[in-house]
Parts: sequence; structure tokens; C-alpha cells
Amino acid sequence: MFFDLTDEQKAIKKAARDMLEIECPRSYVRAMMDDARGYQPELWKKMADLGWMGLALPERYGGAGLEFLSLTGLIEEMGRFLLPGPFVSTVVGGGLTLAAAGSPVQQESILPKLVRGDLLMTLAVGTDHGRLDAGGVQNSAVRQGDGFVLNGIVRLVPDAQTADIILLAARTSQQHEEGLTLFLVDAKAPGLSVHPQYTTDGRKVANLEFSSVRVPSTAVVGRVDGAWPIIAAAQRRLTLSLCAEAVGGAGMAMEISVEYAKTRVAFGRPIGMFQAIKHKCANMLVQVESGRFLLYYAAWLLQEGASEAPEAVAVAKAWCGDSYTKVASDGIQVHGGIGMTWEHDMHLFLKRAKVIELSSGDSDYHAEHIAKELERRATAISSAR
Amino acid sequence: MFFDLTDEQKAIKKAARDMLEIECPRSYVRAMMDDARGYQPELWKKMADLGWMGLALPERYGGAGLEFLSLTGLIEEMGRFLLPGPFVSTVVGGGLTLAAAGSPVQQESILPKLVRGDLLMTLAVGTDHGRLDAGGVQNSAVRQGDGFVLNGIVRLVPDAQTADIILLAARTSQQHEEGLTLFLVDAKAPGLSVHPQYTTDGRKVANLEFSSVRVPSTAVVGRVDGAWPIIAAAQRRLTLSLCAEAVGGAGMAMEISVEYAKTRVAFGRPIGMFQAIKHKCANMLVQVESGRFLLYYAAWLLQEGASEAPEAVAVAKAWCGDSYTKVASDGIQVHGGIGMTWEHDMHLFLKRAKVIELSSGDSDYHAEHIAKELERRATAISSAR
Amino acid sequence: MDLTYPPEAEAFRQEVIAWLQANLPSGWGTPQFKLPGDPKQRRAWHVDWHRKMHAAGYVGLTWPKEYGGQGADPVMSMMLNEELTRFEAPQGANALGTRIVGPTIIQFGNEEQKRAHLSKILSGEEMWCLGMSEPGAGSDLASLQTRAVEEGDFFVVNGQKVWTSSAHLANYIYLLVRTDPTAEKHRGISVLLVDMKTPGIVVRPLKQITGESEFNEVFLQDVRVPRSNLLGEKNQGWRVIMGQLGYERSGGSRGMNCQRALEDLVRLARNTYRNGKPASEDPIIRRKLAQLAIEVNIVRLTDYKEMTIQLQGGRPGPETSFGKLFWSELNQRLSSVGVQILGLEGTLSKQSSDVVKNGEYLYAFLRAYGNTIEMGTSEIQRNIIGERVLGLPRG
Amino acid sequence: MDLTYPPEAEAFRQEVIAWLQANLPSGWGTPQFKLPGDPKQRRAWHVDWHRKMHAAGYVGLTWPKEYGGQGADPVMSMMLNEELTRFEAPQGANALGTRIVGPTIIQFGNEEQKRAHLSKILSGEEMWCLGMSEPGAGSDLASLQTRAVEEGDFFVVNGQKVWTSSAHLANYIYLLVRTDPTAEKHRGISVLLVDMKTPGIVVRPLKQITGESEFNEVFLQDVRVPRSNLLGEKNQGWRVIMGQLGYERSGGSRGMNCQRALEDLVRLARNTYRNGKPASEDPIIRRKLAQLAIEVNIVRLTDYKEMTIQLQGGRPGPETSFGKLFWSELNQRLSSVGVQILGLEGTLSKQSSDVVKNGEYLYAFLRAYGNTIEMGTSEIQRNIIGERVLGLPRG
Repeated sequence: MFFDLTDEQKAIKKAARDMLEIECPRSYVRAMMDDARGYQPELWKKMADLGWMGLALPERYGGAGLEFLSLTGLIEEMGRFLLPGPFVSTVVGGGLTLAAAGSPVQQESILPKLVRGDLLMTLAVGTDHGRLDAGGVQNSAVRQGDGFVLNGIVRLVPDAQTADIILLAARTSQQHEEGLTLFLVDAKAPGLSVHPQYTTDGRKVANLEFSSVRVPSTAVVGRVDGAWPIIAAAQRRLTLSLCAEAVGGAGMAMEISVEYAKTRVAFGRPIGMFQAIKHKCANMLVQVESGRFLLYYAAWLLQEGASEAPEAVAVAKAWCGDSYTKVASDGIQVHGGIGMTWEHDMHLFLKRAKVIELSSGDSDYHAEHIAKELERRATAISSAR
Repeated sequence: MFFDLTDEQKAIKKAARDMLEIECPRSYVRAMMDDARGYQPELWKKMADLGWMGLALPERYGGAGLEFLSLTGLIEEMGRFLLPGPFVSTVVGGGLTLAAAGSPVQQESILPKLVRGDLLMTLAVGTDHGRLDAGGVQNSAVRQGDGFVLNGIVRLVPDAQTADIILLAARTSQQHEEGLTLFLVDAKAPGLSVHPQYTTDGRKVANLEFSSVRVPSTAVVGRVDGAWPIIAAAQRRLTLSLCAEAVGGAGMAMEISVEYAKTRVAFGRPIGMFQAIKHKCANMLVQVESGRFLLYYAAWLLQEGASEAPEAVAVAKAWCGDSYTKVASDGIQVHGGIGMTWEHDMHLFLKRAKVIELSSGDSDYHAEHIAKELERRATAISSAR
Repeated sequence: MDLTYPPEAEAFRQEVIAWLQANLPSGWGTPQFKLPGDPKQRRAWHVDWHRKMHAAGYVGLTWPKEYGGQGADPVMSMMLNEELTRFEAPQGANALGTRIVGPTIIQFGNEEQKRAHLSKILSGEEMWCLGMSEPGAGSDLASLQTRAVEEGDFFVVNGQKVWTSSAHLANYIYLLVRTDPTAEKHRGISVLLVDMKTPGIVVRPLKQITGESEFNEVFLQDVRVPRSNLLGEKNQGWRVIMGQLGYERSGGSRGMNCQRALEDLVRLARNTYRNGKPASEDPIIRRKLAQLAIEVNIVRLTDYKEMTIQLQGGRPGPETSFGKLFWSELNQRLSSVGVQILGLEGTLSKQSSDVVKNGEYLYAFLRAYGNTIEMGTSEIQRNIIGERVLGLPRG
Repeated sequence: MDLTYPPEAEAFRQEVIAWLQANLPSGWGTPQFKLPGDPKQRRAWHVDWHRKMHAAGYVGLTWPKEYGGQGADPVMSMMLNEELTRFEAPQGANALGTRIVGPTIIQFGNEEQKRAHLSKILSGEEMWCLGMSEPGAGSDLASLQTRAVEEGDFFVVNGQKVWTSSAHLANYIYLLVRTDPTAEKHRGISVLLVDMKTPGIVVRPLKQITGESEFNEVFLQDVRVPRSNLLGEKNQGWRVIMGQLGYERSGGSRGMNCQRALEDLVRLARNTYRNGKPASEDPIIRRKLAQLAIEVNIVRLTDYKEMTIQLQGGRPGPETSFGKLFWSELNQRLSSVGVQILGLEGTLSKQSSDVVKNGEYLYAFLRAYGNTIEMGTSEIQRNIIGERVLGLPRG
């Protein structure tokens, strides 16, 4: 019974915090919002040199082979500093998915470069008709000769602008979950066009349009029609990465607000002396700490491969997404007028929070999954009696 | 454009408040909780003598013929003082329904007595399977000879213990809404048994069990199979009466709490000086005033027979029910430990609030009706364009 | 209780409707119609619209005739507001002047000031802004530090204002200044009516989290203001402010605005898919829309209540805090639902090809954060309700 | 991170399970089983159960062997608590003694006091209550007025306590008294361990809104307490209280309790009709249950966090306010959903023939109002978090 990070995990977090404190000031965050690529290669290289890309990837590809919880802690720190760039897309969406489901040849050709910081990836899964289940994937892959021809549009894919390799979910048959296949697609493949979109947080997303893009059979990850379990697992890791960012970001938004409440004077005293503000800050702490508990718990279950992991991920996302928005919103209110200005940083947290809240399913979406799980367990218990 | 009570309506309220301040102290409320009948005939008589029973009943039966809004204001004051007894059941459930849908003979035989305070009534509508629509009525009336035979159980009927006449909804055919008929049933009819139940607020409710109870054809109110519109209209008036009680009760719970916050000292000052308490009190005011606006608005629409009335009633109930519970709950928190004691009166408001909140459909129930109305209007607007 | 309008008001309503149909540009209210994107051109359009409204007699409807108004019954003004809101027509380019400064001058100004300013406010010749908050005086407005020292027939003003909306567009500023630094903080304040062309005034726009710049900082260095521009009595400015804040916080057409926004959300929900179905079929979205409907009703009825008080000759008091508080918090919930319905798409900014309705939902969501801050934060409103309405002791 | 238990703890768990199955009365946990309705008989049943638990060595598992404990690893205690909660077994008749007074004596008592009280607390020979709040000192505990004046080897105590839970059942009271009325209010307080049989103590039950009387008023008139019964140093009682409040506010098995309650609500929803369908098919009820599940997880993890600190030898600090605050507010939401699912039926009290589960849902709903008041109100907890965790200035 030990509900905490290990000393090693804490040390990783601490080192990341020290590094990002210097390398990722909010002036950098702001600059990258207007940057087409959204990150600086020099910083990316530094991160790679520190072993961040490979932290949770196998040692045989140059990684450190650590557990997911260590990576979670690292991403939490990235969230704290609002670090822009395709880290989660590349490492979690691409790297971990390939490490879990790719063939040795695929892994060998991609992961060492990814670990060195020389290759960017993203996972592209369609969400047609607002569906986050397998039914959302309507773009097609049709077998032709030795390979497949890809067609269709995948919308709002994170970091698609900069990815070198796209891990694409495509529909290979009409079976719901049993009709999806994953492909490794070169971002420069003829017929693939990338249409940037602009979310309010300045992160990079794009629509991918496939017009008869041809890929060989060797591009299939896992087996044909067998992608759904791989995608679902990858989405759980991605969802939890969002939670990690949320917890880190909310923590920082809280600290900035508490600091302001200690120093800003109104009616002759620091505003943090007024219960309206003091209690708002206390509520922020409750939000942040609760989120951190749920995050670590779910990450641990994921790395242990526990059967409760999917529910724990839903629980974490349902809380952390809303919670980040709440904390950043309260942060603006604590700051008053200054919090409404572009110059102040609080809106950077708010905007990132809102995007995270609405990515990978909002709290209502995950709540329905939790409700199903509650019912399933109730049935199991009553039939066991 | 005049959004307020008229001077006459205010005068009625004021007179009621003055009277109840004397006649309905909370010691009376407490005593009636343990009283099998739940009211004192002397007070009932006084109320009748003041013209309260007949306030909104036709002058030809001894009433004052005033509008529903006047009655609403009176009931609001009753709610303020937690007045126990079958006023709403008798006057709104029975009297107004009969005045709207009864035959002249029926009205003549009942309303004058009711106005004089000599006769009590209640409306009994089944809610089988938790249904508040026509489907909830499953107790039957079967034609036999010149009359009908009633069977079945109607649960949790307010003030059924003391009613002389029960206005009963019974199923006369299997059509959903078109299969209900209303009957005037003598509470002493052979085969009718009354099983008291005890709600936490000490008001009187009972289950009515009909075992081959025979009523003549003249007992039918309106036409056979034609009761649903009458019932629906009666339920709207009853629902709004609950809202009126809620607004009055919440207002009093707020006043008691504000008064306590002014006088109770902690940490060397009145607790109302602390924002945690002050802002809670401010929120109470927002709850109460908002509810009062919605109440008066809906009552006015009802009395005008406006087509928006049903939605306004749903809106009022959805707000006022929850709101009373919230205000009374906050009232307990403002009082701290003393608010948790039986001796203190705050729980009387809380318990009444909870019963009102869950009577005639809770806020989620009414919200779905409001959502349907929003959609209907959106369709109407888009098809008009 | 009577929420109908007298026949003459209904007749006036028809007149307004006819006027709006004739004068609003064609395509108005459809997604096709767009105001000029360039801020200057857009401003010019609004000023032009204000002139048209003024020419029609629709600006300052209830103001006394001698000062350029129509001396009309307040009910006509409500009628007009309702229709302007229903048509989503612009509220005029000089709202701070017509809604706040003008009524305050009518209440507190001397005859000379009334003659000097009122008709020009209506015509739009004088565009006003309000110099209230300062970097160290937001919620605690009474601690303002901008000094005005009397020198002969002039006040010499030094200091800084912030959150001054429309200062970059205004040619007059309603300025709170400290005229007695030795007095208790509420007792040394005065109000000056100041020409923005007076030397020593510098305006710097403040960019907001929405990306727009509707507010400004205003720097005041040795600004010489004639003594005759003092509104009300010297050092008695707090009384004037309290009156003016009532105008600022009272609603007008908040209910109708929210109603329009809600109807739009219902349409949005019908046209947006979530989990494979229209969002309008999602019971949780339905529950949220219903809750909004309930609360929009409350805002609308609060408007009616304020109107009723106004029709009976009352002036806005501390109870306007209730309306401001409720509306501002509702508006935040209301505007967040649009973004939620759209999901990730709701976070797209204007320049995205996939953006819905030009990013209006995102803009509304972000802008609404200001609602619980400007014109007195929610915390201040709750203090006012607690202390001035409920009589709880001051902290 | 490792939420598994070591093999020896799992072995112990099996032992506990076997013991509970053997010792709980038959029918336990089914709707058929009912504890005696008469309060005295029920109490006797609980005391008997406490003795059984004690005989099995399950009371004071982690306390030092020399004082009657088992000197076991704290993880065993968690194990035991988990199983007791899972079986919904009673937590022992002397919870205030074993959970709060005992640990506080272990931390602050002298050898003589430890020898005198600890083993008797475990055996149930000494049943304890806590004499903390007073009519004028609730949230502001430090302003307590019960005076203790030294006379020779005695303290003579006069005053009144309130909200003293179990005082009517206890034979010892842990009493906060003022020993220096001239000192700053936090610095003149001491803690006395007092035999309830001492002349001058009168207990009057307080009936609660649930209809039960779990609390009391305790009147103290010239109560003579031997000086040797002072816990910790004279006038240093606040330190003792702060330590003790940590024990009081820390969780233990809150998560498991909430988990059980939630599972019960899910079953209730499946068995209750709303609008013609099981409530478990109502999307709004589903959304509420899911939200509760999320928050129950948080309470459970807070328990784990507190356990981890405890296993590493830490003592509860101001951060226990987080757990107490979160749990108490969740428990109110949790217990209100049962009543909501049942609708009007949920408001029926025990004596009704139609009542569901003997009125447990209504009782839980009403009782939960106390959660945000007792052991420090939510307002106090937020102050503590704001000031002692976040470092905001005191008001």
C-alpha cells in the first residue's frame, strides 16, 4: 500500500520542472502560438537528449523502459508550463502505440529515430458525426494489389502539421469495431493534404484529406480489421496524457492565483484575506489535488494492465477536464480585470483547459461510460448473490 | 407593463401574514405534525370566516371571485408560516377543479359548504410506476348498472385522511389520456379504506384503497373518458400552489438565517460579517426573489389562460422546488450545530422543502418538459422562416 | 400584474418594426450579412447607424424635450429596446453616453451642464467613456488615487485610469477624481466631465483575452479641467457614483438578449452531432438547455421588475445588484454551452476554415468572463446584497 | 505507487473475513436482519460486539503491546477496516476512544496516563466522549469559556459543553477547559481526562433533526478533577487539540463507506420506477450516479493517501481538512440522490407501511447535514486549507 510517486518518479518530475522553468517561459508559449510549427527544434533536441521521448519506450530502441506513471509525471510538468509542441502526439499517440502493437520491423525503423528526437508522429482517428467510438472512423482503406488505397477526411488531428509519420485508423470493412485497420502513412505521401485549423490555445491541429493515397501492406500495424483494441488502448493513454497536462496546468493556475491573492491589496488588505477569495483558492486546491489522485491512480492501473483501468481513465478525464477549466476560470475571477487581459497569462491556462476539457470526450461523455460500468458491476454482484 | 402584485393582492397577503403570525406559531406547526388530523378546526373556521377558502371561488357560491394570483399570494404566506392542514387540497385540488369542470348541481352541492369551511376535499390521481402522466392512473372504474364500480389503490394522496369528498381519477378505458374519468367519491363510501403514510414534514398523506366502491353516474365530473384536460389543469394549479408555499417558506428560512447571522458571534464578530456567511445569505436572496418572479409570472399566465402557462408552471416548479431545499440547507449550514437540532425550527423548513421538491415532479422531470417546449418552438420558428 | 403594453405602445412597436425593416441593411440577421471586418470601418458603420436612429427620434426617447429628447413615456423606450434586441440591431454607438452619463447628468447636473451635453450625447456629437477603475482601485473603487487639485478656475488632474471601455473612440470622459486626499476615502471624491482633447490625456488600448481591444488605459498628466465641469458637488462624488452605478447595473434588455442566445443554442443543438445523434437528442444537453431556459426566464422577469419600478418613477437602487449578479453568472453558463455542444470544434478560432458561425460561440464564452468582473465583481454584488439589501454588518 | 497489500496482510484479511463470517449474527447484511429497536438493547448489542472484537484482538491492532494493543503494522489495521466496512460490521462501541482519545493519549500522555487508560479504552471498560464545543464556541473553538481553576491538587471545572456525542453512554470525557483566562485565547487552554461519575456533571440529550439523540449537552458545576488528569502541559492544550483534530478529521474508511452507499444507490435505481421506467435508465440519474462514482473514487484515494502517510510514520496535519471537506460535501450529495430516486416515497418516515428500507435513505439524507458542521464546518476547513496549506493571510 503506497499511494504516491516513487522517489525516482519524483526526481524525474523535479528535473523536468527545473528544465522547463528555464526553457519554457510563457514568452516561449506565446511565441509558439503564432508559430506555424508550434515548437522550436532546439528545445525538442534538448528534450530528446534528456531522454524524455524514450522515457517509457523500450531500452532496445534507446529508451529508458520506465513505466507509464513516470511519463505521466513528466507530462504533468509539461502541462504546468504549458509546453507547446507534439510531445504527446509523437510519444504517446505514436511511440507507445507502435511499441505496443507494431511489428519488430516497424518498431525498428521508427522508434530509435523518435527517441533521438528525429521523427514526429501523430495518431489520426476519425470522429464523424461527433462519434468517439469506432463508428467515428468513416475514412476508408480499400485493398488494391499488394497494398491499400486510402480515401476520406480525418478532422482535427493534433500536431498533424508537423508529423512525419501518421498512424491512421481507416475503415477496411463495415463491421463496427471489427472493421478498422491502422496504417503507418508517410506525411509526404502523394494525395495526402494537410489543412491547418486553429484552436484557441494555439496548439496545432489539422484536417487530413486522403485522396487515393497508396500504402503498401507492410504499412498495416497489427492485423487488418484488428485495429480497434489497439486504438482504444492508445486513446486511453492519450486521454490520460491530457489529464496529466490538466493537473499540471491547473496546479500552476492555482499557484499564480494564490500568489496574486497574497499580494494584491483591496479595501486595505490582501484580497486573500477575504473569504470569498480565500475559499475560492481552497476550492482550487481541492480540484487540483483530487485530479492528481485520480490521474496517478488511473496511470498506475493502466501500467499494471488492470481491468479497472478503462473506468479509471474515464473517471480521471471526467474530473480533470472540467476541473482545469474551473480552476482557470476561478483564477480569472481572483485576478479581476487584469485576468481578462491578453497580457496576463491566466487566459493561456483557460484556453488550454477548455481544449483539453473538450478533447477525447467531455465529462458527460465519460460519465455515461462510468454509468454503464456501475450497472455492469451491479448486475455482476446481484447475479453472484 | 406592471410586474408586481396589485395593492389589493398585497393587502390580502399582509392581512394573511398578520393573522398567521398570531394563529400559526411554529409551536402550532409542531403540534399538528403529531396530530392525526393535522389541523385545528377552530383555525380552519377562522380562515373560512376571513374568506380564504372562497377567495378564488365564484361569488354565487359565497366566494370572492378573485383571480388565481391573489390566492397564490395567500398560499405564499401560508408557506411562510408552514401552515399545516388541507387548504391547498381542499381549495385548489377540490374547489377550483370543481368550479372549472363540475356541473352546476355538483358545484351547488359542494362549493358553498367548502367556502364556509364545512367540507374538505382532495384530488386523488394515481402515479403507478412513478408516472405523473395519464399512464400513472391504473385504478379502475367499471360501468355497472346506473353507476360505476371503483377498484384499485391510489398512493400518497395528500390530506386523504381528512377529506370528506375525494375527487378521484380512475381509468375507464385503456386509451392513454382519453381513458380517464373523474369521480366525486364520498370518503365514507363502503369499500374505501384509507391507509395513512407519514412524510417527514408531518403533513398528512394516505394511500386510498378502493374495493368495489360503487358510485352513481351523477358522481362523474365532466364527461366519461374526458378527465385528462381537467386533471392536467388542476395539477398545474396544484403545482403552482406548491411553488407558492416554497417561495414563502424559503423567504422565511432566509430571514431567520439572516437574523441569526446578524446576532451570532464567532471570532469576535457577528458571523454575518464573514463573506462565507454573507455571500451565502446573498445567494439565498437570489434564490428566493427569482422563485417569486417565476411564481407570479406563471400564476398570472394561468389566470389569463395563456398558452405559455404550462411551460411557465414547469419552469416555476423546477426552480422553486430545488430552491427551497437549497435555501433551507444553507440555512442549516449558517446556523451550524444548532440548526441540526430538533428544537430549532430550520429543519421544519428543510423537510417541507424536500417534500415539495419531490412532489408533482422534481426539477429533472419538469426540465424535460421545458426541453420539449424549447424544441417545439425552435421547430415552429424554423418552419416559419 | 399585467405584462401587456398599452395600445399606444403597441402602435409604437409597429412603427419601430416598420422602421427597422426599412432601415436595417438587407440581409441583416442572416449568416450571409457581415459588418465590415476593419475596426475603423465597423465603427463608422455604427456611428452612421446611431445617426439614423437619432434622426428617427429613437435615441433618448424618454429624455426631456428641452434637451433633445422626445419626452416619451418609459414604456416606449422598453418597446424600442425589445424590438432592437429582437432584430439584433445595434444598440447605438454611444451607449455609455445615452445609458449612463446622460441619465446621471439629468439627475445630478446643473442647467448649464444639461444644456451643454445632453443633446450632443443624443446626436452622437459627444461620444462618452467612463474613467472609473484604476490599477489600485477596482473592486475597491473608493480608494482611487487620481488627484484633482484646484488651481484658480481649474482642476489639475494627475493619475491613471484602467478598463476604460471605448476611451479610444470617445471625445468625452466622465472622470472620477480625488479632490480631498485627507478625507475618509468615500468623502473626498468628485466627478469631472472632461473633454478628451484636453492636453495631457493619453489613451493606450488593452488587448483582452478575446483578442479584441474594447478597453483602455487612460493616463492623465497635468490635465486642466474648468471648474464648471464639476458634476454635482465637490467631494460629494460618491453619491453621484452610487446613482450612476445603478444605471450601469440595471438591465434593460438582458432578458431578451439571453432569450435570443438560448434560442440560437437550441438551433445549434439540432444541427450539431454528438455521439452519432443531434445534440438536441442528448438528454444531458436537453437538461442543460432547460436549466438555461429557467434562468433566462428569471433574467427576463428581472427586466420586467426593473421596468415596473422605472415606470412608477423609481430609480435603480442596491437591488439592481441582484439582476447584475444573476445575469452575469447565467451568461457565463449560457455561453459555455455553445462551445460544449460543438465540442473541440467549438474551440476553433475565426481563421479556421471549419469554424462555426465565425467563432461567435468561442468569443461569447471568453467575453462572458468579464461579466462577473466589470461593473463590480460578483463578490462586490454579493457584499452589496448582503449589506445593503439584507442589512448584514460590513466586514 | 502500489495499491496492493503485502502477503501477510492478505493472509490477515482472510483471517478477518473468516472471523466475521463466524461471528456476525446470521442474516447479517440482509434486509431481514434487524438490530434491536430499543436504544438500550441496541447499545448492549454494540457493547457485546465490541467485546467480541476485543477478545479477537481486533481493537487497537496497532497500539503498543504494553498498553493492550497488538503492536501490529498499520497496514493490518487498514485491512481490518476495509473488511469491517465491506461487511458493514459495526465499528465498535467506543470509536471516539479508540480512534481519537487513545491516539491522542499515546501522542501526548504521560506513562501513568497511558497505563491508566489505554487498555481500558480497548476493552471498552472506558467509553469516551469528547467535551469540545460550547454554546458560544463552535467553529471558534478557541473561544471556549469552560473554566478550570486550580485548587491544591485539583482543577475545579465550571461551564457547559454542547454537541457532545455519546456523552449519555460514556464514562469518561475528554474535556477542553480554559486554565488561563488572561492569556491570548489559544494559549490558555488545557485538556483534562475526566471520569463522568465525578459529582457536578449533568448530561442532557439533544434531539437531532433525524429524530435521534446522538449528541448531548454536558453541564459542569464545581467538578473536581485531579491534577494528574491533565493531558499534556497546562495552557498548552491547543497543541493537543490540533493533533487530536487531525485524528478526528482523517478518514480511515470513508471511501469504502461511500463506495458501499453508491453501490446501494445503483441497486435502488434498478429497482425503482420513474416515469414508467427503472430509474437506472433515466439519463439524468445515470449522470448523477456517474458523478458520485467519480467523487467516491476521490474519497477512496484520499484514504489511500492518508494511509500511505500513516504507514510512513507521519501524523495527520492540516491537509486532512481536504479529506474532511470533500467527503462531507460529497456525502450530502450522495445521500440526497437516494431520496431523489425514490421521489415522494423517499420522504416517508419509518412508521409508514410503504417506507423503503426502513427509512434509511431519509435518515442518511438528514444526518448528512451534520457532516459539514461537525468536526469543523466546511467554512473552517476552507479557512484551514487557505491559510495553513496555501499560506494565505489570516482574516
